Amino acid sequence: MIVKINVGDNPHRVKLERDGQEWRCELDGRLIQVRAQLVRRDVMSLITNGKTYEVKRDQLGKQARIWIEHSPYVVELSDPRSLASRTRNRSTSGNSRLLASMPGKILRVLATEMEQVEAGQALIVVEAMKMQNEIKSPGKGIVRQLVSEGTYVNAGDVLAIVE
Amino acid sequence: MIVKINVGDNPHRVKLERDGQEWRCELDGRLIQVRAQLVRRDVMSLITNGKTYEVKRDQLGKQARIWIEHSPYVVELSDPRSLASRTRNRSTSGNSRLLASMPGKILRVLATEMEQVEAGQALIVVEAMKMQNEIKSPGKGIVRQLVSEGTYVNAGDVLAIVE
Amino acid sequence: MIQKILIANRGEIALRIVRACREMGIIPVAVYSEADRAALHVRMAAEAYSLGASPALESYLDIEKVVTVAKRCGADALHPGYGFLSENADFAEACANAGIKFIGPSPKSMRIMGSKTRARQEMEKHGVPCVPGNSQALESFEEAAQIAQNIGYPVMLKAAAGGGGKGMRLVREPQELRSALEAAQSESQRAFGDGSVYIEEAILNPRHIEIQILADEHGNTIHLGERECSIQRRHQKVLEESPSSFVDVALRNKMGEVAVQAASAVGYSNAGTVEFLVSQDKNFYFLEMNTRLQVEHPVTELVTGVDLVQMQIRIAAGERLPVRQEDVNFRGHAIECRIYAEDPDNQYFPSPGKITLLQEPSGPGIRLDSGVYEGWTVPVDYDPLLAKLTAYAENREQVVSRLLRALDEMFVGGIQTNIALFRRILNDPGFREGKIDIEYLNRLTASVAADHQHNEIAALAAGLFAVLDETSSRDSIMHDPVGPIVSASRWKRSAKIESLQWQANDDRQN
Amino acid sequence: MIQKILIANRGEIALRIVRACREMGIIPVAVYSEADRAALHVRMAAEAYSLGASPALESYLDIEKVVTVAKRCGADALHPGYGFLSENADFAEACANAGIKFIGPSPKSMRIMGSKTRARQEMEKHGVPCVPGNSQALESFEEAAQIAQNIGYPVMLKAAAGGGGKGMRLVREPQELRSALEAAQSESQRAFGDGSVYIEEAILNPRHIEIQILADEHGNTIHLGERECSIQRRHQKVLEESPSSFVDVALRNKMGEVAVQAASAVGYSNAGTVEFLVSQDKNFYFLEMNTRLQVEHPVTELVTGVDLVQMQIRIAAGERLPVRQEDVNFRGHAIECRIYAEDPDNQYFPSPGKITLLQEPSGPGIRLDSGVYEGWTVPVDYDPLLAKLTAYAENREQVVSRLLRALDEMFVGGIQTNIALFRRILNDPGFREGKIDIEYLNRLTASVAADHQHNEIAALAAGLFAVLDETSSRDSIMHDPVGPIVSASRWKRSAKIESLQWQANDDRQN
Repeated sequence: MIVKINVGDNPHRVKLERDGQEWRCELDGRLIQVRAQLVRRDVMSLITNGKTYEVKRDQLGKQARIWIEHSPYVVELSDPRSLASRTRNRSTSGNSRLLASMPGKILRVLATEMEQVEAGQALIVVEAMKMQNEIKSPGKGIVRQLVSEGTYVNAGDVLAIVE
Repeated sequence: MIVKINVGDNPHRVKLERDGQEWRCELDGRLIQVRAQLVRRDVMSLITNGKTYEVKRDQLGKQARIWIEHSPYVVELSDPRSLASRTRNRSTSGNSRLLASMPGKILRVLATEMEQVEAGQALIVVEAMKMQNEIKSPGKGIVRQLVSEGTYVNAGDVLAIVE
Repeated sequence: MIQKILIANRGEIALRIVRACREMGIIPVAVYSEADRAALHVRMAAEAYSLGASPALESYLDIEKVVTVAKRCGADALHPGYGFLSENADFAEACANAGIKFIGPSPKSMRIMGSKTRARQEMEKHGVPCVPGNSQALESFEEAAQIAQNIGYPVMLKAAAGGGGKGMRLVREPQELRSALEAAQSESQRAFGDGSVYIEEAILNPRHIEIQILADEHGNTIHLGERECSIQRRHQKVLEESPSSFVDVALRNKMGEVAVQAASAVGYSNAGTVEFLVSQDKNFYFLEMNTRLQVEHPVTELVTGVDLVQMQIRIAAGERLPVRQEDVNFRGHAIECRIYAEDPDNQYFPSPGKITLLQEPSGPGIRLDSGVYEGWTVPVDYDPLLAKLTAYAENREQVVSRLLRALDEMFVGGIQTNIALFRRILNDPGFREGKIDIEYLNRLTASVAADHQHNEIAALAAGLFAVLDETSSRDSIMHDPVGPIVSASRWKRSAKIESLQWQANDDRQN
Repeated sequence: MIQKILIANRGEIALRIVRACREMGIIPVAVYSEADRAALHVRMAAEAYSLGASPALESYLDIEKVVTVAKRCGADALHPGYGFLSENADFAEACANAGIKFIGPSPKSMRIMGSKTRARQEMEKHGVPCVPGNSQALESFEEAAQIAQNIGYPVMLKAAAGGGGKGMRLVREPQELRSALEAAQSESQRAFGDGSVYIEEAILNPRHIEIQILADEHGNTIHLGERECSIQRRHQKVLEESPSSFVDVALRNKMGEVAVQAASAVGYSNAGTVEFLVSQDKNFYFLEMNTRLQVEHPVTELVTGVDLVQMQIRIAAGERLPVRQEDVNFRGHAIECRIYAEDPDNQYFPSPGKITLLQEPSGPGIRLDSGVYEGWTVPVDYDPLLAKLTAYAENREQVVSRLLRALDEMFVGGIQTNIALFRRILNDPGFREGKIDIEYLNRLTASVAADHQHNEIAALAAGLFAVLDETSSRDSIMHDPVGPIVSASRWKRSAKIESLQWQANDDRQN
């Protein structure tokens, strides 16, 4: 099995083959023998070259994360097609989608639909656990698809788009 | 929804209807209001009449158990058909199946296939964690379907049948 | 004797009180808002009653509702925990009127200590040192200038109605005073609807150190030593320890005596905490008295061996203190980490949501007071405290190592937490040398955290998850009675969706 | 200094040592058999190496394999834990020959204490009281009769090669001696391949009380008080506590001094335990010395505040004991429960298998040393110890209540455990009054346990599980990223299958 994986912005190519109790892995062409064991959902025990790693997986908003020694790595599995589309999107898109980084309640909306806003201008105030957070415009543009006051949002939900 | 449930040897009839946040339950004709919440797989939090119960469920061998305040209750869900077949089986069967109560290794088999054995006669020695356990014949009869020496058995596996 | 206690709180502290009740043969009764129906404190209690809708004002802060439930269930006492109504004298009074013993001091003691100005007057009268200043609202700039002159610069402006650092200004020199006063007054007005500001001597880089006291209802009061609480974010404690590496036996005895004096001055009974600001030259000043159990009480329990919650209940039942001051046996060192659902890299913004994976530490010297469980959705309505991880060992060095080990064992998936921040603090040479004050955490987080080093293992693991997901869903390798884990197709499908979302995030960051 | 330790063990004790290493900045290296690839001690170690097949003889008991791995990974020391090779002097010697520091006493001390007869000779020479008797194999009935006469009846016959109660016979009167001797000899022959039997005075209803000692390699030896270990099943400890309610300060000091004498007599270093039989009139007799860490070491750690495993490592590194006898600060009370995978209602027969549900206790005063996790399949190949639950509190009464509370919080699903037995012990008035000896547990379990009372709630819950299973699999009420819980159809289907199997079980029981 061959998987293409981005860790942060770095693409990797991993080839995996079962080899008895172990996995014969080729990571970007380099051979690594691994004993891997799923010990429960989202937790894997790895042993490679005698060293052990207790790897966890979770998801925050729309990001999938792999945790190694208590640091998170944002990963995505991809195939050539999605990679291509990704590149295309990136080069053509001039939009910025504002995503909620945490769940919360929309306390105030400070802009109006189709309003012209400046970079750094406060657009929305989100509240969670009595803390308030101002969401600012990432650039100059026209605001669209504004979320409504009083609604509850989840991490990853679109709060607004600045075109 | 109506469910027939045996707890140990006692049959119960439970009728369950959702009623807002609560469940309207009829237990053998008696009405009980319950707030029930599955808090994770096999764990349910019940509140009825202000009293809370943290109920667990597990399975030991082939027995399904419900745990309440740290006592296990062997339960089975049944419908009229299976109940009928159960009764029929019970009345006609003269066999005794010896089931493994725990996982283990068959250390020794002390009887032979088709041998005539007495009640209390040791038939099989099972070993687990360096402990040995003699399985004795529940009655007088002919031994059949004896398990083989050296095999590993799980709880609930048939070790032998005494006809 | 007390037979049934209503616990007017939620989260880890409600569970802490449930445990004390169970250990004393008392029936613990929980209350819950709709968001908390499946909360751990409800699951663990013997009885539980709904208070209604999720917002705290409509549930945990509703005096009438809480008292009504307490009466209805036949509770003979009520434990308020911390936060919510715990320092509300009207609530204590309402309990008393309903014939329910409030586990805490008298409403009168609560009222005196609840008012900054009355507390200060009372303390000064009884010889408890306070920060030099006026503690009355300033009438004019001229008055302010006069008082500041008398105190001597630097001085601190503080909101009379305030707390949490709002309306606070440090003034180093006379010429800064006018603009600072205006800023403090307007900030205070905006924050509290009251622009009153008073003036105090500025204690530079102070430590926040507090003394735990216990007083029975027969006039006996003792202290259980100090807690060092200087590590704070947004004026809220994050990590506490006992003993303080800054406090020697002489200072402990002196602060302890003063704390006992302070409590006695207001006829205090039950558990309470006297908070002090301690200057770098070891002068200490009364800050306030918290007339309830503190979040950080476990560190005191570990070094003294005394169970503070059980003691609170016994005192409320009219028992005499079973220990005298000279019987208190301090041994070892304890540190507590408050595990919050928040993002330290994003101004500590709260991170409620579903805990998809939870691994809890245990083993020698580790105490965990948690209010959450795997699968629980941390509500947006309340405090972000998930759990308190407290370690005990022979000395400070060992307890720091032990906490780091326990933090390594701990994992919370699906939401952000401040676990990584504790690893940074505990590994920091400054912290290890005990060089801390209330600005410590701001200084630490101003520097950049260490980098990631395991990109390749992460790539390998991601690939192996994908292939093992597939195997386990096909062969049920995990022998899970529940069936497959995340299926490979799901992991891949979501990965594709992420690829798009991630891209949007990228755009935003550019 | 020691930088890398190979841990030649498994289960909770291997994890205990991993934790000590992590807290000391030492790299912990695990070894594992094939059955243990996913065991907790492997997951938590920094390095891990396979020893081969699952049977202990081919893995954890294979001296050559273990030493080879230790050399290959560059370990400079090795911790043997308890059981397995921990008291094997040849193993200790093999480590020394390979240049690896064995964390324990010298092979010479191990050899003396490992031989019943040599140990007894050495102890008697140094004035350590032993049970009056001969401790040499009896040559004839006449010799036996003579010695029994000298000792005075009742006497105890014991297998020279033995242990675990095999080949043991109590003889109350001279006329019983001949048949008892023959029975003991033949039982001993069958059990150990050696029919040698010796004779001792019978101590009736004794307690089993042991003293923890620590000795450095510079001749300093101290004791850390006693552990009461009288609660046993099949001559194996089940529940231990410190202090013993039977031991007063004078007896503690006396037994402690004798234990230090015993250790010094054989030039002992590192941690060790001197076991005594204590008669009802408080005479005590040397039983044996365990030249390693004990399973029940946590109770001593809790009441003294000393970390025994870290101390072992420091001693092995050549450090001097950092505490003198007079510095040992005993405080509070601790009790440990050994949670075994076994069925107390079925002669304690082991119950390996998959743990389908695991809820672990925590909170104030609770220490959990576990070697298992939810989803782990407890192998059939080794000891049934799953975890040790230890509680600490101010006094014995509080610690009993605390343990009961913690046992209420604990749940192990999918296998049998002895948790319910601990609830029985801790609720038993006899135990609460401290009326225990080594026959206590047999007496307790001879009586019938309390009955079940919640049939109706069980029926209700079973029905609700069925309907909630269905809802959650349809609406994903649990918001579980992983998908549905047990589906209703599955729960019902399995229930039907059970209905048949249950029937078969019924048949068997008739």
